[in-house]
Amino acid sequence: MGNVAEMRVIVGDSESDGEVVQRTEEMRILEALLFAAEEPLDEKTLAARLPDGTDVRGLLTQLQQEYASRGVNVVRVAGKWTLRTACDLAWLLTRESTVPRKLSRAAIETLAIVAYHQPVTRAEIEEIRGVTTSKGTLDVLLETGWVRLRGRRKAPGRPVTYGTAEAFLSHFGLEALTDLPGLDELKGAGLIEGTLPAEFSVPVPSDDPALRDDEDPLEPGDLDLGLVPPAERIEE
Amino acid sequence: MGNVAEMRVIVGDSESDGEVVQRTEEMRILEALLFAAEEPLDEKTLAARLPDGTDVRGLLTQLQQEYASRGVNVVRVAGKWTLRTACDLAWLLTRESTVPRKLSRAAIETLAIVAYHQPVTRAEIEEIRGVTTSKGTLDVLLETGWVRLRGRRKAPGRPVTYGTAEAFLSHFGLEALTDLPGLDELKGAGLIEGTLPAEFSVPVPSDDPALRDDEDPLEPGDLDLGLVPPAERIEE
Amino acid sequence: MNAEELSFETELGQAAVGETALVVDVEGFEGPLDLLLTLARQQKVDLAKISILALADQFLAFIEAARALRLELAADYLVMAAWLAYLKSRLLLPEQPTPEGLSAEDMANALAQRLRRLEAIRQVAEQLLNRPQLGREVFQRGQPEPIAEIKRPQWTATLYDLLSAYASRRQNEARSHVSMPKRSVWSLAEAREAIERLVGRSFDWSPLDQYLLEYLVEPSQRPTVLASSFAATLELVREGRLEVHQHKAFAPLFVRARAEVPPELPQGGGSDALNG
Repeated sequence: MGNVAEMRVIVGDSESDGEVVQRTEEMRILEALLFAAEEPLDEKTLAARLPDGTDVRGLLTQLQQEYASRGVNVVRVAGKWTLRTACDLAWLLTRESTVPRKLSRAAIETLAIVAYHQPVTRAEIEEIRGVTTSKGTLDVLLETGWVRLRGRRKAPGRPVTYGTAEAFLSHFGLEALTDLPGLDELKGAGLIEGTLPAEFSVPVPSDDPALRDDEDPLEPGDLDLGLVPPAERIEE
Repeated sequence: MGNVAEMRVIVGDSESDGEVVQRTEEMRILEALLFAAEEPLDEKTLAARLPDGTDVRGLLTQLQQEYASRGVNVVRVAGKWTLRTACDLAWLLTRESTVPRKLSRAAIETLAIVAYHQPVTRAEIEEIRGVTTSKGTLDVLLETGWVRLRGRRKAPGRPVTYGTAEAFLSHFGLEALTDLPGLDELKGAGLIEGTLPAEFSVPVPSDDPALRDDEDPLEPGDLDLGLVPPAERIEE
Repeated sequence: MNAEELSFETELGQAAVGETALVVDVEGFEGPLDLLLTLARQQKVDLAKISILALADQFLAFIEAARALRLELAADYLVMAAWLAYLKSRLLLPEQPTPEGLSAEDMANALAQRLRRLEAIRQVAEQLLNRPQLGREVFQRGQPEPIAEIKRPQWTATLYDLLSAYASRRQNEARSHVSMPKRSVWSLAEAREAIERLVGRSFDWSPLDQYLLEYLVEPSQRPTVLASSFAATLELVREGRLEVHQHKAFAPLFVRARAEVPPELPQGGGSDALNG
């Protein structure tokens, strides 16, 4: 009895060798029914199309095994049977398209502060902006690929430090971060006007990937947190 | 005998280890794409989802052989690939609800004339049938999606030319127009050529979407008359 | 030709839905060519060997019969009848060259060819319809899995956006920071708690400044610490828990915890401290 069962399994496998297989007509019928059906089918419906006394469940299990390694699987949903694309191939069924979107004002400000003041922590960004920065804003910037997590500041709370990535330079057409205009140039361009406190300065930015003395490397979990793009959470 | 059985079991095991026997991930991908698709897919579309340099045609042929004995077959229609239930299982799957509307004898004849003589004008159809063709007959065929307006013949009155659409090949399971039944016999008997002026030596029938020398493109208003739904305007 | 033959193929003339039926023939023929083809089949010979003359006779007889029955015939039939009558006369007469150069034989052959072509197209139409048709004999996937479109935002910003955002933010920040930094003040409560803790049970005279030094973290805090601790000290003295004295104005202030019996004061009056 055990031999018979084994034989059957073998028969199924031998098909993958390209050999002609002795599959029962019932299997073909099940296959065709499941394929053409507009909704999952229950065993009773399937049995109605098969000779009386057919072990529908047994055949379905066999079919399931046969398809297990294929691009399409026989699956059971809510007690009914259907064919579905293998889970690991779900990516085939998606098509990505890009939609141009403008960054929010908050995101642009934050990006600029990261660019000029890197490595910079969220608290430092908030101090410059004078408002709290939502997690969404930083997530969007991480998603753009322009901002990256650098490390952690050696300070109470060990806050994450942010910096710009290479994609930042290429997007904004900068050869190096030092091409960002300094205070005089900003004034010259009319972007900064009027009197400013004497101590006001614009830092000379650097995106040197080497960690600073006050930075620790990131921990394994940090990147996961940073790289998971939030689904469409955009700060307006 | 025992040895043979053992050998086979081993083959079976290796497959379950993910070491797929003679079946590559590419095969799974092809399988999944064909199963999931609503419409026949061309080799270019399939190749786009596979690693560069994959022998798509070779894999498809392999898949076709694999499925040849199954309840579902890999078939080629209109130069594209799709899965269809096996012809011999028609008895099992025929459902009253899906029986297509029966075409009139006039419509069937007209369809055949369009298929075998395309591009063809209404006057030419009438010449072959020896009777005036009602507008209703052509409308019914346009509605099925099997017949389409191609263009206008460069001739007095600039009559509209008709041809078959891809859906025609797909519906009748034809790989190409050259697979039309009895086409060679018809040609051999000289019953196809000769409907056109001798100076047009392009073979008939042809559903090449490119207009022929004796065809002009349709004008904007033509398509409305032909029941072709106006192209949906998609936002974004 | 009789009425039975007239009803030939009646059932084939049914028009499909949405199709306006042409009044081609009350008996269901698809036009004169169809009728000719039907008559030709009755000759039971290969269409290649058909006698056009005999066919013309049959057709004309049919038309006569229909007329006798007062059946309304479509113009197509009458045109064909006229043409066949002409062809028949040509075929029966000795052949003479015609201005068009088309002999009666050519005309007859052309008609035979048309008949063959119609018959051929009918045969292939039948073959076509006998093929397995989608949705009739063969089926496609009943539950196709549609391709989902994932719209990925492609973020855009210009360098100008970036710089102007930065400049205006920094400018705003600089202006808002002109306001005085918030002064840190040592409250009376804090001072009192500190003095109580520091002086504690020390019954030796100690200079207040000495205790306070512990708190003088940075020079800017000195005035507030001094002011608050002095006020707190006086309050503790008033409560009889501390004693305080000073040799002279602006001299260091000495503080000690007050015992049950007030010990002797050091040299010099101490009460002027209260006026300081």
